[in-house]
Amino acid sequence: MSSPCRRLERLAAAALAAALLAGCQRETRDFHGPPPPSGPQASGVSPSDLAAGGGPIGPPHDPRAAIYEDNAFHIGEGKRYYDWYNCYGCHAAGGGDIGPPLMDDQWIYGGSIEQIHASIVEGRPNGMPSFRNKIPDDQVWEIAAYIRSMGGNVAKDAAPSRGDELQSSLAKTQVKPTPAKPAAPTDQPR
Amino acid sequence: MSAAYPREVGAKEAEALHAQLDATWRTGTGFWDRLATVDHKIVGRRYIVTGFVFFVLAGILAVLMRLQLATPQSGLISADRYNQIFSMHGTTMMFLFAVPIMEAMGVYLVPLMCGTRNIAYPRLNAYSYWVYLFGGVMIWVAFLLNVGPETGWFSYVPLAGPEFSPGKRTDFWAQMITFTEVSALAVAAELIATILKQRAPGMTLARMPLFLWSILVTSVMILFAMPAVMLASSFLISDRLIGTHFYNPAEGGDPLLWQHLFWFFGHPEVYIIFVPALGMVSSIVATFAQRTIFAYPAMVMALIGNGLLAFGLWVHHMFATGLPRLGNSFYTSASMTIALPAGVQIFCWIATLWDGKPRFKAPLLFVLGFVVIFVLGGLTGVMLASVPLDLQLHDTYFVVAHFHYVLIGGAVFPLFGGFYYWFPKITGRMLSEKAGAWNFWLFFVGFNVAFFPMHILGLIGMPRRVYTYPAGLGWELWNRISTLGGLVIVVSVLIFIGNVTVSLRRGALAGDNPWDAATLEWATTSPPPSYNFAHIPVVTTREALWSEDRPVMEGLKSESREVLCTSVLDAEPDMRHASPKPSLWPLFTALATSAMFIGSIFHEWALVWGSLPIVVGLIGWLWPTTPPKRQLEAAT
Amino acid sequence: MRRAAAWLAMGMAGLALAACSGAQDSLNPAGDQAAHTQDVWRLMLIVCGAMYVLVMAFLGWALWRARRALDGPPLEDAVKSSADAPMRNALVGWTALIILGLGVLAVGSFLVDRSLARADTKDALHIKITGNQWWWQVEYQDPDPSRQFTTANELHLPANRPAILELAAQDVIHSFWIPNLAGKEDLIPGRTNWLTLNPRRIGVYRGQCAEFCGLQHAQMALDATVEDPQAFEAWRQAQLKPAPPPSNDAQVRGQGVFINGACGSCHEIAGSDAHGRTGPDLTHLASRRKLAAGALPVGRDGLIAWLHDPQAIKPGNHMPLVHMSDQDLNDLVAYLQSLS
Amino acid sequence: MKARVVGDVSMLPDGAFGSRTPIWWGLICFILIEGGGFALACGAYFFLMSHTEPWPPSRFPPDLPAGIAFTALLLLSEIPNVFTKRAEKAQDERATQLGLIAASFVGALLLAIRWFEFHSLNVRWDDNAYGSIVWALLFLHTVHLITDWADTVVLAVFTFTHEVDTNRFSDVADNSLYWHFVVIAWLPIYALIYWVPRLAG
Repeated sequence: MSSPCRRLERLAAAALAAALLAGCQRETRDFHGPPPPSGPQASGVSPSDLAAGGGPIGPPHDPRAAIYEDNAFHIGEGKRYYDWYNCYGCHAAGGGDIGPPLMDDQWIYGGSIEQIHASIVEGRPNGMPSFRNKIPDDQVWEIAAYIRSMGGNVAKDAAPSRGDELQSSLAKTQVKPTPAKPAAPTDQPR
Repeated sequence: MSAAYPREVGAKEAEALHAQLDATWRTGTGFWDRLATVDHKIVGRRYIVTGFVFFVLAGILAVLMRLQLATPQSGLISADRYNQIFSMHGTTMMFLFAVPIMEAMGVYLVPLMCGTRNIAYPRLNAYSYWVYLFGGVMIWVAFLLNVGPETGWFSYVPLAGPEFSPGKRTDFWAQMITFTEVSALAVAAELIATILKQRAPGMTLARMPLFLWSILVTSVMILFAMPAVMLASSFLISDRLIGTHFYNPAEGGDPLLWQHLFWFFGHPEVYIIFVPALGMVSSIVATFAQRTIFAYPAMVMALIGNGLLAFGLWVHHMFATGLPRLGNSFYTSASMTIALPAGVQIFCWIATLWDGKPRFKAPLLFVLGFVVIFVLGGLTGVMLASVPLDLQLHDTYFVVAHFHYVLIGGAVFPLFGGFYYWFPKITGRMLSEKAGAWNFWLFFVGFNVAFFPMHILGLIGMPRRVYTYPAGLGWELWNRISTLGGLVIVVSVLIFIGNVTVSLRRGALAGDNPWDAATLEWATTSPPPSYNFAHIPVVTTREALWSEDRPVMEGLKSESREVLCTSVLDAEPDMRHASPKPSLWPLFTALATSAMFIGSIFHEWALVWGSLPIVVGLIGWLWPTTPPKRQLEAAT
Repeated sequence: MRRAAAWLAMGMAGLALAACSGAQDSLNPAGDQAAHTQDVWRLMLIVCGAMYVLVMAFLGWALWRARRALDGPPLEDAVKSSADAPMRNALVGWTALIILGLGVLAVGSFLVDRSLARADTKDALHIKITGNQWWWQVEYQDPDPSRQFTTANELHLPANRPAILELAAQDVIHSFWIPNLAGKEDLIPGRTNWLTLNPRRIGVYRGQCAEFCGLQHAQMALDATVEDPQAFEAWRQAQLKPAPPPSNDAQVRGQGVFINGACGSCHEIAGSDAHGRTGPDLTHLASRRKLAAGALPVGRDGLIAWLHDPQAIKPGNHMPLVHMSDQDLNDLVAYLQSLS
Repeated sequence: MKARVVGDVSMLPDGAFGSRTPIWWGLICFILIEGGGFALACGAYFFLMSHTEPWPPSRFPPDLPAGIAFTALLLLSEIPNVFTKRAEKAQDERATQLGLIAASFVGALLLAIRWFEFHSLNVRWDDNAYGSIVWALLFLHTVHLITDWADTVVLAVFTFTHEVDTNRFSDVADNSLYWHFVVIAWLPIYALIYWVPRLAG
């Protein structure tokens, strides 16, 4: 009697701890961000380190990434800044326009959050400007986290849902990016 | 069976009957027996205790808020935490304490007052308790995991919508609504059916105690009010989860749709909390004045009037949203009109006391406190009904003061009175009168010290729901006084908890009817036996126990569970009805329901696969007890 | 009972006391709307106060009488009493009194509401106010585009000239409320609301968002300066001009920090290369009284504190923490202080 | 005080029909709750409609055939329903079984047609508020349809495996009553989904 009981207890404790961790990680509101790393690697890699289409040699794993990557609040903030800094202008709502699409699985310069962060900070050849010093670092991380969510690369319970805007500009973070609308019997202009 | 009536029941016969009935109705003492019980007294007791625990938890949050606001620019609690705390305070008080505990009092008392052996649909009753418990635990666990609601108990969109409330915090809130509404609706249906169909023979509608009337009115209000919030929160969660646009103005939705739906529920909600308290006040006043309530028909009309009018004034929560002016004036008049039934009832209670011989025991003290506080809260409510004045006072601390006067004064004071009044019935022991007096006076003084200054704060410009405020606006002193008052209330509630703990073991034995009350719950022993009444009481006057004659009826089965059904208006005996046995299926179904609700926070398809175990549970639960055919054939 | 009366008296005293202080105070009206509302308040206080006293008196009498009845003989009949008939008449009277009281209040309230609806709007100023999490954008409208200008978190109004406010929201619901001038009106996404002000008394009043709007709802204030028409006109002329160019080295460097750094992405300073639209317009920042929607005073200390760590002062707001050297910070503050 | 027995209730029946039973009152409560929910959802429809021009925003109202087929069959389903109800009243076991089986089949057919209805709405729930409320109305009604259909099936199975007494007949009667509600509630929803957009557009 006692041993299954204890096992149950242990299981419950483990589940609770897991939930606790997940809850804390996904829902923390950390307004300050981590202190900026000092030293030469703070600036990340220069564009010349990366060849277009080449493998993601990107920046090494960054401890700051974990703070932003699966955090609902930061991703939500990133969504806001994506709009405010007019990323829409080139990338539309993730579908791509002048700039490449962001919600598919193809990354020219790597799709990890560190690599996206580096792409924003450093800029990339063929039009992506450098936002170094233009967008504060915390916000770059938040934008990068949001961009990762566009392709469905973050936990579903942290990803943002629809925004309060026109549906046509909606990043379908919750829907697979295939045009899987059930075929309506009549054509409808949208 | 050709006994001549009337006849007396001998002692031996009574004893044998008791043994037989007890064997039929008793809840076993094993672990599973306790979980399977469908006894309305046990479920009601659990309900009351759970509700009280939530009251204490929400009270702790209130104290935290008061500590934060005691000084300007306090750094005690962060903005994010504070917003969660005030959201949880409101949510817990409204959804997990006030409505459930009022219904819980009904669950415990209504069958006893009706003179029946169990509530209607006892398994549904057990289920509703489990669902309520799981919902409450869910939201509190979420809160402790930093996933608590952060947009207030009213969760206005778009703030609570997908764009501005990222993560799962608001989803947990919206799903908590679903939990509590399911359980509240279930209990409302049980209470309505019990009151309409299971009253003791002779208890016509005109002889029904006012408490039963108030529970009946409340339950009907619940039926009509709760679907609105269910709908609103379903829309919200689908906006957040599957991208619908009910509240998205860019795609034809409207944030005001939420406000209309929410307040169509939210205003009656206040009366749903307050009307049962009126019933408690009537019970206590009649008993302690030793006089029947003055103008019973007026009281019944006033209760019904309360219930009807409550649905006509939700817009007065929305005066500042820019709705058409003429409509607003209509709601001003409608909102003021509700003062009429309240005023009539206040008059009738005071008149009853005036003409009676009141004994100033703890329950009556709380009722007197109720009158003093509630009338003030009602009058500030009249003030808020005025459009121009409301535009100044809306969403300020004046409103906070107003609704605490109405809800604590109007519902919590009677509830505490009710605790003191019915505690002997529930436990068989009296609460200490001396501790009761301390409890009352500290609560009364602490309450006024805590909440009266908030009127002033609101008038001099302090808005609600602020985690801090700047110095120099004249708010510091009043805030500090208010915090002090809050601490006094804490002491008072601690005294109550101590009183209960001690009295449970050492309180004086109560006897059947310690207060010499008139209603049927006092006709049986304290605490009542598992079957409530050995014989079904017959009622010939409104004050059943104040007449010398105590007629009863016999003939319900004692070897299986049966209750007597009577006709709706005149309570003529009509049929015997089998009452379900204990079962674990309600618990199982409640667990399955909870799994579905919580699952659907994370994935929309949980709604589909999560419903399958519920179906299994329901089939198991409702599977009729008539024997299978094969067995029957084999027997013959 | 007596205690309650004492509380009431104390409360009244408190109200009287409070009435002579605040810059954010509905009992200290500085405009027609607030004054009308105060009339309703007085009417309510008198009628409701009288009703309350009446109920308490009845309760007191009942208790006093009951104490004596305890010593008397027991009631012969709990159900019927000789007091029923007179009490019934009293109940009818009481009901009539309630109806009368409510009628007076409803009519009074309605009349005031009507007078608010008919406020004088001749020659009104048109101002558009947009609520943002957590600051106010204020646009002074004019048919002539060259006479339009934008500011944030402050409102200047000429005394005795009506102002019509057009209220909109950028993100969530906010509520515009300057208690000394008028009652509140919500700012709702997807809708436009209107509020008319008739400011009368010169002074600086404080307003605050009155609908819970998220993390920093508590720190979303604005100042309303009611001034004489000449002062207002002077202020308006100053606001219409672009920001003055930097006049010393520190200011020049500070402008560089502003434009080349992160600031210009969100803030506009007319006359410079900073054209961000998502944050408050800072063209004449130094002429304002408060910073960050009332969180800090404008001035060297306030600016330094704010720029040093906006998240410590208003956690969660959208002004980011920008790491910069002390030199840059000082230059930036020098530049911002020159924006008068 | 000794109890003074004045009467005996053992001769009363232990089962009854309709409003004499507590179950019936519970069902009425349930119908009131659900009916209230439907009414409010319809109110929300009009509320949203009053803000949107044109209605539907795409100018393409739902296609009619599936809706017409569903409505016609739903109305026809009252035939087995009323038949079953009469059979219960007469306590005719065989006829009750027959009626329940017929009702189960009609219910399954209705659910199949409902599938096509969802596909003929010409709008997705996440396109705009119009799509959201139309899907919500149809979804709400479908939930009721499934609930009562499942209840019918279980009852049908039960009449074959178990003894059928008055209480069971009474359950079947309540099931019929609930089906009336499902049918009646559909009519306004049908009008809102299929016809109001046509008339308003």
